[in-house]
Amino acid sequence: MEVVDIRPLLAPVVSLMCGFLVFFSGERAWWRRFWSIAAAIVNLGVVYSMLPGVLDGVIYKFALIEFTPGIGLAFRVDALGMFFALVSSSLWLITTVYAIGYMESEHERARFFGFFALCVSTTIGIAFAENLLTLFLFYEMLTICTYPLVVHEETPEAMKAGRKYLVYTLVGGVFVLLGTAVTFQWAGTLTLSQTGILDMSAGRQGLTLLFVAFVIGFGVKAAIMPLHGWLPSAMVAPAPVSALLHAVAVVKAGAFGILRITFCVFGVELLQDLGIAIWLAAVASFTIVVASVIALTQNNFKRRLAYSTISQLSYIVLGAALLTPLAALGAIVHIANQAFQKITMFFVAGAIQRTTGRTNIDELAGIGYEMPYTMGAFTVAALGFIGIPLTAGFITKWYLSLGAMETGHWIFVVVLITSSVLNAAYWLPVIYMAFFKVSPGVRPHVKEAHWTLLVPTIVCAIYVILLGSLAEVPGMPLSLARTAVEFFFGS
Amino acid sequence: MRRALTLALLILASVPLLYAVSLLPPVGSEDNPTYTYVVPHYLEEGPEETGCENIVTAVILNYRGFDTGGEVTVIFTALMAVFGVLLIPRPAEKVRQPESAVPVSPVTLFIVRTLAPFIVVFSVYQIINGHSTPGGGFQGGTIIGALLIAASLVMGSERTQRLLPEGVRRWLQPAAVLMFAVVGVTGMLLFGEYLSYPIEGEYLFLRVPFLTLVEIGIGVGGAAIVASIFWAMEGSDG
Amino acid sequence: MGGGQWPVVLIITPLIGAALTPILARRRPQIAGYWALFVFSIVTLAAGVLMYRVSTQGPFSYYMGGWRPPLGIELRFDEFSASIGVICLIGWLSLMFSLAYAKHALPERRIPYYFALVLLCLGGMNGFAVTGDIFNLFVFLEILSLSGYALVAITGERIAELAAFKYLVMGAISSLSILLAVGFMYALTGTLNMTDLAMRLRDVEPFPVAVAVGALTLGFSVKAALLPLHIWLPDAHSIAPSPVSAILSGLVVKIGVLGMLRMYQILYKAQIFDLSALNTTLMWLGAISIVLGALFAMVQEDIKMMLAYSTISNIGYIFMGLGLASKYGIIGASVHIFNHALIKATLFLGAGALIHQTGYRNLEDLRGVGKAMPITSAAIAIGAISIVGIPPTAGFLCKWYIALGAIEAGRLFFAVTLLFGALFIFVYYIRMLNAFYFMPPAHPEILDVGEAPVTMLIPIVVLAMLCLLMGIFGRIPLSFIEPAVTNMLAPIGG
Amino acid sequence: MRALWTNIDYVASVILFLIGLYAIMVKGNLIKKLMGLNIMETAVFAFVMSAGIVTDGDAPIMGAGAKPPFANPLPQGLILTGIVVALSTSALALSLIIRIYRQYGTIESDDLWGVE
Repeated sequence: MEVVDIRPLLAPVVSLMCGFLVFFSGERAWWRRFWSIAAAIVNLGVVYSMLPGVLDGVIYKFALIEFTPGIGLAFRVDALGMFFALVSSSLWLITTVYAIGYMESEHERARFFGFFALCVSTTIGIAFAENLLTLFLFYEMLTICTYPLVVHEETPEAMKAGRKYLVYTLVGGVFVLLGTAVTFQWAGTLTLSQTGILDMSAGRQGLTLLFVAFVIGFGVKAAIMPLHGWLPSAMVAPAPVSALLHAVAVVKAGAFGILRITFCVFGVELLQDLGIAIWLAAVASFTIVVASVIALTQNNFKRRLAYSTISQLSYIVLGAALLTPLAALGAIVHIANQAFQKITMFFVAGAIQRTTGRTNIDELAGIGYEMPYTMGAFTVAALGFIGIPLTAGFITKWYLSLGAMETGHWIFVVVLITSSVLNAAYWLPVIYMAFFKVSPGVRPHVKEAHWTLLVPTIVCAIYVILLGSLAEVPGMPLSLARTAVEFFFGS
Repeated sequence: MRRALTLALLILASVPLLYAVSLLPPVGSEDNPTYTYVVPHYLEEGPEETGCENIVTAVILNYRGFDTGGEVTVIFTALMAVFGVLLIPRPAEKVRQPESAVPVSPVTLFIVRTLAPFIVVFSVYQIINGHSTPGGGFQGGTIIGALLIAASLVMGSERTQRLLPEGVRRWLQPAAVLMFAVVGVTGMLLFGEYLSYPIEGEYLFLRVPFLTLVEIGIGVGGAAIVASIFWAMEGSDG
Repeated sequence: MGGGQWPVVLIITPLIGAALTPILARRRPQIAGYWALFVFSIVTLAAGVLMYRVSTQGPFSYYMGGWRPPLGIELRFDEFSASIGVICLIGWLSLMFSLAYAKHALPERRIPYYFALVLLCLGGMNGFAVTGDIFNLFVFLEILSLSGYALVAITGERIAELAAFKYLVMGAISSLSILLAVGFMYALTGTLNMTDLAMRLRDVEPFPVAVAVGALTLGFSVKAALLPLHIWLPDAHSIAPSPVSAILSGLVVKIGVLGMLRMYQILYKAQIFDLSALNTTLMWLGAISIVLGALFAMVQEDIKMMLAYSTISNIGYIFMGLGLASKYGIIGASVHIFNHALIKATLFLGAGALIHQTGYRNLEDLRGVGKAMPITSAAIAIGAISIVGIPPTAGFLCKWYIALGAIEAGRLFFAVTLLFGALFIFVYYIRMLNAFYFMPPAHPEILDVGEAPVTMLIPIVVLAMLCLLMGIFGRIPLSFIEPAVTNMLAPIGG
Repeated sequence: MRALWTNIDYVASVILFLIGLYAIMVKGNLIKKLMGLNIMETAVFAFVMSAGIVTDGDAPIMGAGAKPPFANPLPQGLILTGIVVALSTSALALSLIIRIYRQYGTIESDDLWGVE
């Protein structure tokens, strides 16, 4: 059932307006905070109000402008888009609170919060895109809006990271645009559909190349190896940026793009015929393992997080590439699970840096005594990554493994298990350092982070547990993911 | 090296050009498309439709009058361009340009002065009879312009410029453009289209005066512009 | 014919206005600017009315002096003539910008001539866009070229006269080459009217026509600064006063493209020979222009020099689109004529405002200006994003159409060149934005300069808004261009 | 070859055109460049005029006693315009040369390279 509704447009517009209002507020801090938080709440409300409908299988549509017949800006909310949007806008609210505390003493705050809001706006645009062109449009805007955040520090290092980021993502954008144009030529339409818009008539070789182009294009943002180079460098950005953008918005936009391409442009059947998805799965598996191994060697907290992100994102890609309903379910639900887990960790890293000034893992000895709540949240997230039952990560791994078994490729199950082990190998030592290793001669005293930093962290950590233990409760992300999977696989 | 290269290039370019011209309709033949297509109408109906015995004038002022309007604009543009490029801020006090080192020969002076009235009469004749005899506004105007330049050379620019004070000059320079506009708009209001002239009816008597007006405009404007360009280049005021 | 003398108002008003400018401004030179703006407002109104008429009633003609073609000169208002809209828009805004700019940048005595020349240039372009007669086309081409040469040299800027002379020589050669082509066509057919020419060219010797087409292409490519005939452009465009740069870069080079479009209109209709050799050449030259233009621009320090080289890249887009000869390719090229004009005018006027306020023109010196002149810098940023073709700005649509056109024509390679060329372009624009926003100022006093006077600011802001709006409402130029292109390609079954 | 001979007027214009172009490209003196330009202009005018030649054509003035064939009036009109355009271009070019000379004291393009 399709319903024309203004809300799919409203959601990105609210954040867009917020961005401009923040720019105009300039250095008036009160207004800036007011607009940011108000917009985040309104935005969440708008997105959330569509949830019941989407769960019932309603698709909200809104066509804004047509450039030429058949090509235009249009929005459509289906379960998958809803899922992504919901994750982004709820995390935006939490991150805004965190950022207000974190950025207290920073320069250029109007620019920071303005572009922050613009990024969210474009992310929701990506989620609600009705066609490939709209998707591309917001995908590119996201690149541009993130750049000022990456170079926020204005140090030479930041500038260099920014340049690297732009080169990677814009080249990716070119591939997406190229793919979009070719798709239009072959399919005559760009509207994302339930079962894919391409068919075999375009030829096996051409379709394979097209798929590769799309994977490269979206894979840059999803940081599939070897296209991941920008992500660790971009960690020079302030912690809230790393948290929201490099754990949620930007990288998930890439992963989301791959999901869209797989299910809505090519369609499951066509990809199965082509037999190329298995190669994508192989690349994803490679990324999962190798990124984890690299993460082991990183001493800087945020860089280790970055490599962990790279590894985790490929779960989503892997799930998409396996082309079975259960794997897809795992992939989609991992959008939320990974987001909450990773954002908790980034919050923790930021809080530690702000409160104690430490950025390296070997400096964290005894931090568990100084900041017990913060590190408690960290522990929860770490356990989630390892995949301990009752945490969010377990759900993902469970469905992904089931999906892998469905295909009969046991090797992917092995990959998932290896990844768990590696995750354990690089997170458990941190926990050990924090709680069990006190530097001699230092008498630890509790010195928690400011409440604006602490509250969001703990909220996220609690949600990680909820995601894992109450996954089957109606209204939790899993039910939405299930709707999405049913939509694409037509159970 | 550069010469040789250029030469080679041009010789290379000449081959297709020469081949192409050899394929053009033969020069001078009365069967050429240039002579059989539009021109017969001009030649047969021209005097009747335009009132000009001189068909060249009929073409440039009537059939393709808009081109000529453009052409006077081009030369006016050139004047504006020369002024824009060359005029420098007026010095606070007038520095007298030294007169040319070699005094002007009295013979030259005498000849220019003696011929001047005849030249003027000739050019005026050309201008006002352009529609029926060879010649026309441009030809006449350029002759007057040349006379002004000659006068400037022998008498000095300042004395010559006194003939045309700045206020007057400013009005004369765009004379051609403005005259075209006046006649064109009148034609538009009376006969339908811009630069229309009457072909028949009660206003027919206006046709020749209009053509003459345009010729005078072109002549006066041309003369003023040619002389002004010369003065501007010479460094005195345009 | 019936009703409507608006074509006359469009063409004649700027010429009369220019003729009267030196007279009116004799005592008070400052008056010239307001007069020119007033005159051009009337012209813009006429252009608006005419465009409305074209869009509602379809193409129509105006016969000068009442003589039907081929006897007389025809003004033809078709969809490509709708470029008068963009000419008037940018012309008007540049004139407005000039009001304050001229006071500062020009010797007072030259101000009236400056405005007269701008009016003539704009009037010449309007004439060029609407005339239906190839010789008349040449006359208008000369009006606009001559005023263009002079406008480059009108400031006392360093090496201005050399740049103008180079421009003049190249421009004059190209004009002559065009006139030679007109001569060829005339000798073959005996007519000068474009529509008539297309009919009569059908049964003549093809080889001389091919030579004429070559000469026209050469002439128009010089005007449009297609590589390798671009050498006059960088100096001329960077040295001219900024509003003139906006006009030259946004409009005058497009005149060459418009000329090419007119030529193609005739050739497609005449069906005289296969155009694929010409198309392939243009396509390749376009591709090379894109890449080399971007590479040259990368090493520039002077902001206006950079913008000038960027024009070469963008002309490459347009020629590539033309050469692809597929429907979307030509649509993209035509839309880019409009959009690039808007974008480049934004950038040049913005750069003009920066130079006017700060006195610096190198990127390094301009560091931190984003904080001192936020509105202008934001407008430039929008322009920069547009020109790279990041959605949803104006530049994106063109890139999209041309890429589609390349794929439609089965030439994926050119689509790839185009899109990666855009990235090259972005590399140097990001340098500019970095300098404006993300780097500490090299000259601390730059933080104290304020925004430019409001008459300079309004055009910049309006243009920047248009860069955004044209991306979102891309249908508007398209509604004009699509039927025109379809008509044009109709004989070859495109 | 015979066609070339019949169209010798065109051939002459083409050669003149190329000579002018040669002068522009090779000569260093700006005035000489300008003269090259003028030669090119003349060549094009001659070309268009040749298109209108009628053997033994009389001036197209329809007075008493005029008898055909008449010369083709159209190219004459066009070239009148062309001449004025050429004049205008030359005037502007000369002004620029004057300014270049005032500024740099030379009009040899080899010397001017250093200035740029």
